[in-house]
Amino acid sequence: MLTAHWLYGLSGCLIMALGLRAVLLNDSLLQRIIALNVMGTGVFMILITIAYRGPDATPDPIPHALVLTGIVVAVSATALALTLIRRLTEEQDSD
Amino acid sequence: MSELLFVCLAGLMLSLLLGLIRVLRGPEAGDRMMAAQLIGTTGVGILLLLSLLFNQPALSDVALILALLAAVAAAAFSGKQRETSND
Amino acid sequence: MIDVITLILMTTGLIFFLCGSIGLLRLPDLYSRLHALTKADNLGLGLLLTGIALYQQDLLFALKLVLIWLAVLAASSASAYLIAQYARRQETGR
Amino acid sequence: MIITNMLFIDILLVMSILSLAWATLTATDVRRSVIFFIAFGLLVTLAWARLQAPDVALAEAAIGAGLSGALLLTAVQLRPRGTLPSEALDNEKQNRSNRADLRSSAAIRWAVTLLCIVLAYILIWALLQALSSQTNDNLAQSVNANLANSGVSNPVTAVLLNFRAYDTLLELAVLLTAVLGIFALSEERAGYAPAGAVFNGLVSWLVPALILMAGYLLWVGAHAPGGAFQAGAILAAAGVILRLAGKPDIGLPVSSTSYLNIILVIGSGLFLLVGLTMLALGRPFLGYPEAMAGKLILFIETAAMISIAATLILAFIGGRPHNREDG
Repeated sequence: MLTAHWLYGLSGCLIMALGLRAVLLNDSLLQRIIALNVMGTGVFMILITIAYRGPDATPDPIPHALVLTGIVVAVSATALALTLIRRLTEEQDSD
Repeated sequence: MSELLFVCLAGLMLSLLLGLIRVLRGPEAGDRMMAAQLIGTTGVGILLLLSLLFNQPALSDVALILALLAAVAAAAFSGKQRETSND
Repeated sequence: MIDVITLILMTTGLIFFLCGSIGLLRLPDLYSRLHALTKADNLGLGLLLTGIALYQQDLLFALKLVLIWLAVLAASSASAYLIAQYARRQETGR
Repeated sequence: MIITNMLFIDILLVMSILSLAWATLTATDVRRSVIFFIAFGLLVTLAWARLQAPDVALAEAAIGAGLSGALLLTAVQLRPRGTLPSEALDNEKQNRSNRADLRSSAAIRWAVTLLCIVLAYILIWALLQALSSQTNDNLAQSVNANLANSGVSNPVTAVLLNFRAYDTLLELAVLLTAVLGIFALSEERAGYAPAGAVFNGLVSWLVPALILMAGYLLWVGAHAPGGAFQAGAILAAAGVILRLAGKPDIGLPVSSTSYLNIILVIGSGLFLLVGLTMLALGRPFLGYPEAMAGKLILFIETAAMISIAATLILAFIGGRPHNREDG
């Protein structure tokens, strides 16, 4: 194990756990969506750390491919969630 | 010579950290946005140094993208939305 | 000789960067901070990139660096303007 | 030498990332939280670059700096006519009245916190297991062994478009589903007021530059970091910029529903068509012949890039675009 594994891997785990806590406990829907994105980044960090093989070795491409598509899917899911919130607000306003 | 690159890298990280303090402290939203801009510019420098150190030319593409998109966040931040949604 | 020039360019660039960041922290209000930031950092990046170009000595790479610098210049002046405009709008309440 | 020097930089980077994550999650104001998240995205891009993941760094730079920041900022945008923050405050009020009693109960908060601590421990344990056993290298080795037959020399593109093309096809379907969901929910959000001279001047050369950059990334993706996802994200950023500048034209055929639909499905559609053609030729689904693989991948990626870009622009707009005959 390399030092980079420790540093980035542990912070990935920490970010993921903190993110989940904020997703569950935050009052504002918008902030929960942001927290969900932070949490996702924590997961991505864990995956990229697992793929890392040191400064001179080629990293494992499979986690990279996973994270790459994950980023794009996360942003479209975020957009969908934001649209849901907007619709919810409109419905509540018209009540 | 690669020591020089490391010194520059460390210096840029320091500069980034100072910008980070302003992002966290504010006080105005504009201050935070501006400091995020600084993080972007410093990030461009850091990416180019990393590209030389790791011999990864692709990182200069990442730097180019950051440079091209640097104004998008500021534009979204300061842009005024139209009054009505269905005109 | 080129090594010395590279060294000078990179360290000067670094100093400009740090000056910009210190200005961002120390100056009293948003407009002066904006002023410090956009000038020092763009010049710092320009010097740093020139240093990197001399270090690498590859023409295509150097062209890419020029492109990056121009993009950063344009983006940061535009965003400084936009942020200042936003701050002004907040102040005047419009 | 490299290791000890890098350690200092790693520590600074990780500390900044963690403090920004903390600030994002605990900010009392939604708008502040969004700005923290944008800065967080920039730092994470540097982390991907440092961990030798240039493909991911490209995507994160394109999406983090271009799209998700603009998306979230627009969602918390102040309405022009006054001080009412559109969605944010309303929702906060609603939420507080509906669920605050449950959420603010100390017992619940402690239980959730405890749950997250346990989760963090399990994650760390799993991570240590994964890192200490080298068995997971088998997959990476088989990617390297078969790379020469894949038609491309960038291993990430080979995984995405050849070895695990299935997954990528389904991911395109997920994107399509997301945009259909958005269409089902809402019409497009209010546009932006026309930009002033400064921003317009920037837009007039930035948009062509971004289109060039997207083409470059698509092409280079075969042998170096890049590919359809990054190129699509860059194209989408060009659309977002046009939208932010208040242009009526955002690079999509908004006046024609059928053209728009074709653009949205062309990526997954062509992908599926290629897969089925392979089946008809007696090969496995999406099992390209070696000689054709490179060309087929470029073909699929071009279509995928167009669909990804259209999806992301429409996701930013937040609904089916209005029919603009005047624009």
